[in-house]
Amino acid sequence: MLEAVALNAVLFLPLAGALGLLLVPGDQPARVRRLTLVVMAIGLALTAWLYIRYDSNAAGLQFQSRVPWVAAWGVNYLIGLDGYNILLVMLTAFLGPLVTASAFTAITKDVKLFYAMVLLIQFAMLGTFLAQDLFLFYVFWETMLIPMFLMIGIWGGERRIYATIKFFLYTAFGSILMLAAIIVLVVSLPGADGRLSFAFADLVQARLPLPLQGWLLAAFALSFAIKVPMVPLHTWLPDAHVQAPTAGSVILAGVLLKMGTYGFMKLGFPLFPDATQLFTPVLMLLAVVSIVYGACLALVQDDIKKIIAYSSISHLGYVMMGLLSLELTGIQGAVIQMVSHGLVAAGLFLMVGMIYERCHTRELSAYGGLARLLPVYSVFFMVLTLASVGLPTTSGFTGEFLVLLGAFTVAWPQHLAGHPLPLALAVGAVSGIVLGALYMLRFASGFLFGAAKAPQAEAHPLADLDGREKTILALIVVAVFALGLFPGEPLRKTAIAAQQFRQLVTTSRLPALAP
Amino acid sequence: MNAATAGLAFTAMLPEHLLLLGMVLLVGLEIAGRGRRLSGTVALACVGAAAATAASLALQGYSATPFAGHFSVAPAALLGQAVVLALALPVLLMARGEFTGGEFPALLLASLYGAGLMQSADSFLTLFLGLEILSLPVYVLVLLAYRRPQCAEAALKYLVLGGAATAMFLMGASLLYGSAGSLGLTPGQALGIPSLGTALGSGDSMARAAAVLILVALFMKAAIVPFHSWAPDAYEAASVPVTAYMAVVVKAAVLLAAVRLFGATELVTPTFDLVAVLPLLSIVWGNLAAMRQTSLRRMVAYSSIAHAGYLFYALLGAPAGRLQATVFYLLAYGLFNLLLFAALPAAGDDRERDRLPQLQGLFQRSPFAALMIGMAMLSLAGIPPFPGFVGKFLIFKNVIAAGHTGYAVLGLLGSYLGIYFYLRVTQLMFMSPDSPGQVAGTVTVSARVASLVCMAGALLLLIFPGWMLGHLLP
Amino acid sequence: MDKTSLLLGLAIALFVLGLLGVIVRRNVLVMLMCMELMLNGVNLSLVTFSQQSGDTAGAVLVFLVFVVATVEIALAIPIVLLLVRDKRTLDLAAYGDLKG
Amino acid sequence: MPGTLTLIVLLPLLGFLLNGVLATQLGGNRVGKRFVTTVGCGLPLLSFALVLSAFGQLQSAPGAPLLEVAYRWALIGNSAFEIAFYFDRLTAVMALIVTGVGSVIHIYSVGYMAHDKSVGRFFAYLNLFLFFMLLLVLGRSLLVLFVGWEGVGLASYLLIGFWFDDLANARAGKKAFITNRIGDAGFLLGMFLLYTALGTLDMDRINAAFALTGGAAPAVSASLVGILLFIGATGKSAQIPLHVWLPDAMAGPTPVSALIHAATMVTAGVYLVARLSGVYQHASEASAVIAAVGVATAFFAATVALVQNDIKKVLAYSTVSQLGFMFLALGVGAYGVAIFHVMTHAFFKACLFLGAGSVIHALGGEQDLRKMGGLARRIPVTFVTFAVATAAIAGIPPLAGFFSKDEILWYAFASERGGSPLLWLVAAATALMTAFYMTRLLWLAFMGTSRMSAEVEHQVHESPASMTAVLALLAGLSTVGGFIAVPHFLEALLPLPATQEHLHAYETPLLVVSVVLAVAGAAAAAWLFGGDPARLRALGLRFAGPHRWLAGKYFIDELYEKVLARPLVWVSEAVFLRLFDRRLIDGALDGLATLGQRCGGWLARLQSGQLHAYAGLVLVGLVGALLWSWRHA
Repeated sequence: MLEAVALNAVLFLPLAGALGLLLVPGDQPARVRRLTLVVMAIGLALTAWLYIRYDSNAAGLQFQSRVPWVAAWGVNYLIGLDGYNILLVMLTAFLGPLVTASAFTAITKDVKLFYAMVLLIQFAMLGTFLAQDLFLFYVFWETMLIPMFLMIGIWGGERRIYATIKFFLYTAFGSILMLAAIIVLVVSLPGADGRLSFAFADLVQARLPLPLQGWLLAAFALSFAIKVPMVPLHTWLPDAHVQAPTAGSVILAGVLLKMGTYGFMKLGFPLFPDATQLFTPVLMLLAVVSIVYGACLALVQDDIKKIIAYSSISHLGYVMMGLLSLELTGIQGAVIQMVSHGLVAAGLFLMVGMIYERCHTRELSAYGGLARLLPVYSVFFMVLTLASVGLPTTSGFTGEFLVLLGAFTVAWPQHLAGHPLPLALAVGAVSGIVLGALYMLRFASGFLFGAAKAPQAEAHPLADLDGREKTILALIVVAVFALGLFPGEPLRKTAIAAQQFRQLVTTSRLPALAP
Repeated sequence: MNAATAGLAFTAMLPEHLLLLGMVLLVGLEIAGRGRRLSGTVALACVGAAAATAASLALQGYSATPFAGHFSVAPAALLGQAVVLALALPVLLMARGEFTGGEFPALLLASLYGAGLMQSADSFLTLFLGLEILSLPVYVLVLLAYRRPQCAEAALKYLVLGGAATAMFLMGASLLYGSAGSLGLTPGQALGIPSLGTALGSGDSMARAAAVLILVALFMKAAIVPFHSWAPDAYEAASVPVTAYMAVVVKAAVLLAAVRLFGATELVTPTFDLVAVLPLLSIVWGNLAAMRQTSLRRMVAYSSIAHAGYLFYALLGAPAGRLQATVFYLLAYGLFNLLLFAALPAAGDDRERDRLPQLQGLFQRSPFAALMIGMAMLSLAGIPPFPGFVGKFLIFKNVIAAGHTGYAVLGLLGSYLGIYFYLRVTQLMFMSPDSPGQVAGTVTVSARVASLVCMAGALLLLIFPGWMLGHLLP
Repeated sequence: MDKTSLLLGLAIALFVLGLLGVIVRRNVLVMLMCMELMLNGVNLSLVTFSQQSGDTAGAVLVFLVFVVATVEIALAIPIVLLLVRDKRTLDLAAYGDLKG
Repeated sequence: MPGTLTLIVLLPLLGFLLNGVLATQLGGNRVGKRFVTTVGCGLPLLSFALVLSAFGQLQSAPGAPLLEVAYRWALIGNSAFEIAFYFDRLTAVMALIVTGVGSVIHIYSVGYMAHDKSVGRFFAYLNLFLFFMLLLVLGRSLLVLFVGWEGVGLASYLLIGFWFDDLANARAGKKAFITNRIGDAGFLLGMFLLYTALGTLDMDRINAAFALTGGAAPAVSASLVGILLFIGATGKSAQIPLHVWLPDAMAGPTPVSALIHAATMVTAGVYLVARLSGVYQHASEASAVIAAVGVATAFFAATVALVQNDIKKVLAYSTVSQLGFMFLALGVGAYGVAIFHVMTHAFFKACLFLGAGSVIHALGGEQDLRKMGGLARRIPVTFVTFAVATAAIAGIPPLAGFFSKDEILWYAFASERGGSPLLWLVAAATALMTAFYMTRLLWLAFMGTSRMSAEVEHQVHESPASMTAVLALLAGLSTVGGFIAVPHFLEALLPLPATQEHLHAYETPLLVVSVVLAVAGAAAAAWLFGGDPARLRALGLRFAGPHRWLAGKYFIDELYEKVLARPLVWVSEAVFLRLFDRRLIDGALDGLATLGQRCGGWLARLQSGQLHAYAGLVLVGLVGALLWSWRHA
């Protein structure tokens, strides 16, 4: 009971904070920052407590609360924790304070509005993960666009308007079709008493004919694939990342992209198992293409933010791969990979932001030998780079290893059975680890090593990380290693969900033939 | 007629009576030369009272038939009336800065009287009466704040095309009269008009022509492509409150009347095609044409054309859900449209006021206005969590439930086209630097009140959509 | 053909004539007259039907139409005056400032 | 005692953390050089001691390997991934080499890096390397082995680029890491294949599974697995075609070259194959491939080593060549012999590298043989030890190299599992060249007249005792190491292959031949480089063409650059980025956007402001509607 209250608190604290900011006079940015940080910290504490209280051996929703919202359509305010969302909620709550703290010095314009936006995004993201009702989910899913739109557009770089409108229109297009699909889905299966229901639990019982499933999945998949993003729907990401302020990039890479993969895992595939089985080769192919394509593009960027942006495309390709393997190892690996990428990419973007604050340029070629100029910075950067490369003992390895193992264990028997495609794809995905090393080390070597040079360094000598920055990064690094060395506990928390997912997707749910 | 009927007539028409009272008072005040100070208040009071009465009657489930065959009130009708009247309140509020003196309120009340009458009309006679009482004052209103010659031009265009619409409506009515032998909308039933209903589906080409004429007349009043041309011009030239009134109240009245007209009849081809294709067309047309506008009111005109499209989509759904969807959508759409106009900061002259560049960096000058307008834009664009989304969801849900998925998807895609220009306004206000030339446009107190009223209503819709819909269920 | 349909035909003819007039005539006043013509067509059909069906409502409506027509003209004339004062012409083509 | 194995692994990690945090900028250089060196050398020595104790345990209970489960890494479904340590004789040998040679090289580094300002970082890295190397050696499951496998790659990356101010060093490190990654991809696939087939990654179980079924039953062919894992080995152990990184790796400090790129890390591939001998015994094709690649690498590298002028480059290629020998042994099934050679090679090659380091140290960083000569008298200890090690690698009896190499040659000739005279021939030729180029090296560096510049000349000095002592120790080991009968010691674990009966007669002659070859090679070199330079010049002119090829290392780097690197970048840049992303996708989207704008403008123009036009629209609409309604009459 208490937990349920806490969960609601976790969800609504950011909103309350955003409203609370209205009361703070605008000319006191310090108080605004402090208030936001406090709110985020409390949220993190509560989430951590819930994470501990979460019972790994119990199936289904925990700490759930349900309030009728639009009774007329059977829409409920229904939230709860389960194996699908717990890690992501934890991740979101974890990144919240870091994002807040990271912007203390970076953002000086309209501070109040900025933190209001940060809090609103936090609220919307948590809501998206916690929602167990399709309508609620969609509302949160869309709501999140607005503050992000403003954040990129107001505090972004020089081409921010183009980037933010591109981001909004891209995602909104997917959402529109998803909305149509949602309505069709819900309307096409009224409950026993003819009432509609939007609850996931009811919807995953749906039995739909294959063509319908196909169309609906296509609509959902479009929306999710844009968010992930999967090639060829990815072109909004580099622009958005490059133009967004650091905090924006961190939120984007850290959590927002996961919403796509989460959507696939929670809704897309379980709702339409037969269609999923049908589309798997295509999606698998796209996933592998994303892995390779993203890596290749990251290889030829000179803008350090773009490198990380494209690397995100590549890394999320692994997630899709793991989910599509429909095999426990792969699925669990995918979940870990989501969190891992959330931590690593967020950390890298934070570090880019830190260097950008000092040197005001993002051109890789403008830097060199930072290991001399900023030794401490370089240590953290190297660690995160290696995590992104997926070196063992870091979270990146846990994710990629399990994903690839899962994909392979599925692909090999099929290969023996005479279907070479999956195996080819798995092998292609493995090639991603080489490319990953290529672009990340190109990045790191050019960045940290060689003759020391940094823009405007001669003007005012670079100061190495201060306490605040060290703390932020240290937290991330600790999390990265924790997930790399001791993934057992998180895996246990998600185990049941993974089994449910596989069971849902692998059992056909075509309508029973009328006798 | 005996006392009973008289009493009946009194209660049933209480809202109308209140409006009438208001008009009389206003005229009196004008004569007494006190209009300048009091008229606004009086008007507000009367309209408020009328709205409240209508609402309370509706909630009591009151229904009566004071004039059989011509005029009868039912909860649904009363509710519609209440909504229309309520939506007029912010208009009056925001007009206080624009118009001093009693003409504006008086005309507004007159027009509202007509709007109210339409909701309870049982015969084409009453309906026609209501329609004209609704429209004629608006022609004057467009002209009222005569700031530039274009006002007259706009008024003329509006009047001529409106007149044509009236004529078509009458022609249709008379043809139906011929085929049905009566002007009644509802011989017998509580709702709906077999005369029109049958005519829509009947093989008799004359009856069909009649139905089409009436439909076209409605389309014209609601500005559906290709009968929309008057709207952008009229909206642009009219002063802001009048534009708001036309965009919100007039549309609401017409749409509700349309719902009443179609009553319980399922639409069938060919009428179905008309009601599906032309609104779809105006959704796309309106949203596309709005992209390039530089005048806010003109942009709103086009957006309102698109919204008229969504509203007529509601007719594609099952009859049972139409009223609910329409009323909810009208509320969401109306409130935020009014919010937009109420929050629009004043400027040197009326023309400058709504030039889009004027909004550049508005957030820096007056955050309040910027936030209000921003929310209005996003809600009109139908982005969650704003009520505009719930309204759209409701309409398209009904359409899909009625099995017209194709049209629904097309409509949604059409609405996607609209997102861009709403975003553009937001972007201008928040993301563009504040150009030094701008005067810090002030928002009058009453306008602020108006916007706050709208905001309050919007929040109700936002947080308790279920409660609202619960009361809209027939 | 009987009287009813004859009258009806005439009424419709008037209506269409008026409509066409509204569209093609360039002179504002003539245009307004054409509007009246449309309304007259309506009136004719109304009386025809009401007399045919022996129902008075139609006839009543006719009177209302008269009123409305008058009001419309009463509104239109000052508007036209304003326009003429501004543009010094009755030609509709001149009244095209609002567009786009 | 319990926890020994875990402790063995963790101690170096502790050293890494201590030095890495306290002795670097990270912790603000809290501690002095004394602390650094104490921790840096002490902990490896400690774990060496622990290895000895574990070894004792093992011997006390023969046959029974020690097993320690540290913790369960992950449990998925009902398959558990455990971090477990496994200690049998093979592990023992490797662990002893790693910790033993590792420790002495640490000690050597104290003197060698004395003047480097970031010595803390250096020792941190070295300890990190030891940690991962021990993980690799002690790991029971392929997973743990892989963790170590990648980890040593990381350590080598960091150490090669230790002096990162010169981008070239960083590049060399990057090259090493990425080349290894290519191998690792193969490794991963092999690992996945094994897991899919057997459901476990514990190597003892895997061996058992194959042994149980004679390699037939498991759902996967041993050779496929073998090849895939061998790809990983080629990366780590610098075999063709992934050998390109090792010579460049010499950019790192010399102790690093000695420890990582000669004694330990590069032999990980050999260890892997030996450890999975259970699989390879049933993978004849894979074994054949290994033998072929091994002998080819050995030969090829030796030819290149003939003409190199950089003292460390010569040693690097000789390392590649020696690794080739080891793989040859593995290929013909003589796993124990390969490990034997790993050990002896660790001794003498470490000695050689450290000697070279001492030379470089003495010459203040000079590595070019052409600028040396006549050092014998100036730095006698270094010279003597270096000479001993040279003799050892050249295969002069009774030094260590002689025994291991001779056994390899014998099995290459006579093993029933793929041995053939051809293999022997190539290997023998390689042995000859080995003797030749090593003597050349010795001669150019220490004999003859000095070719040093004056200022170098007068600051030449013998290295401190901490270094020379290590040299002496290693020289000693290279002398007597051959008498440690490793193959016999491992016999139970890695049975030696049977030899073909009818060839037994050749055993003694071949032995003689190989000794003759060694001596001949050495003599030739001495004759060529000891005598007057004219001879050399004439030879150089005669074989100008081949010389260019050898000096250019067969231009393999250039080939890779042209065939792999450039095309990849081109495709990414021109095709993916410019064509797909910018032109096709974004182009299409922007196109749609402008289209929408256009339509907007067009529609706005339709709004002409003419009442007639409006009325016309109305009429069109009306008539259209009417017609439509009548169409359905």
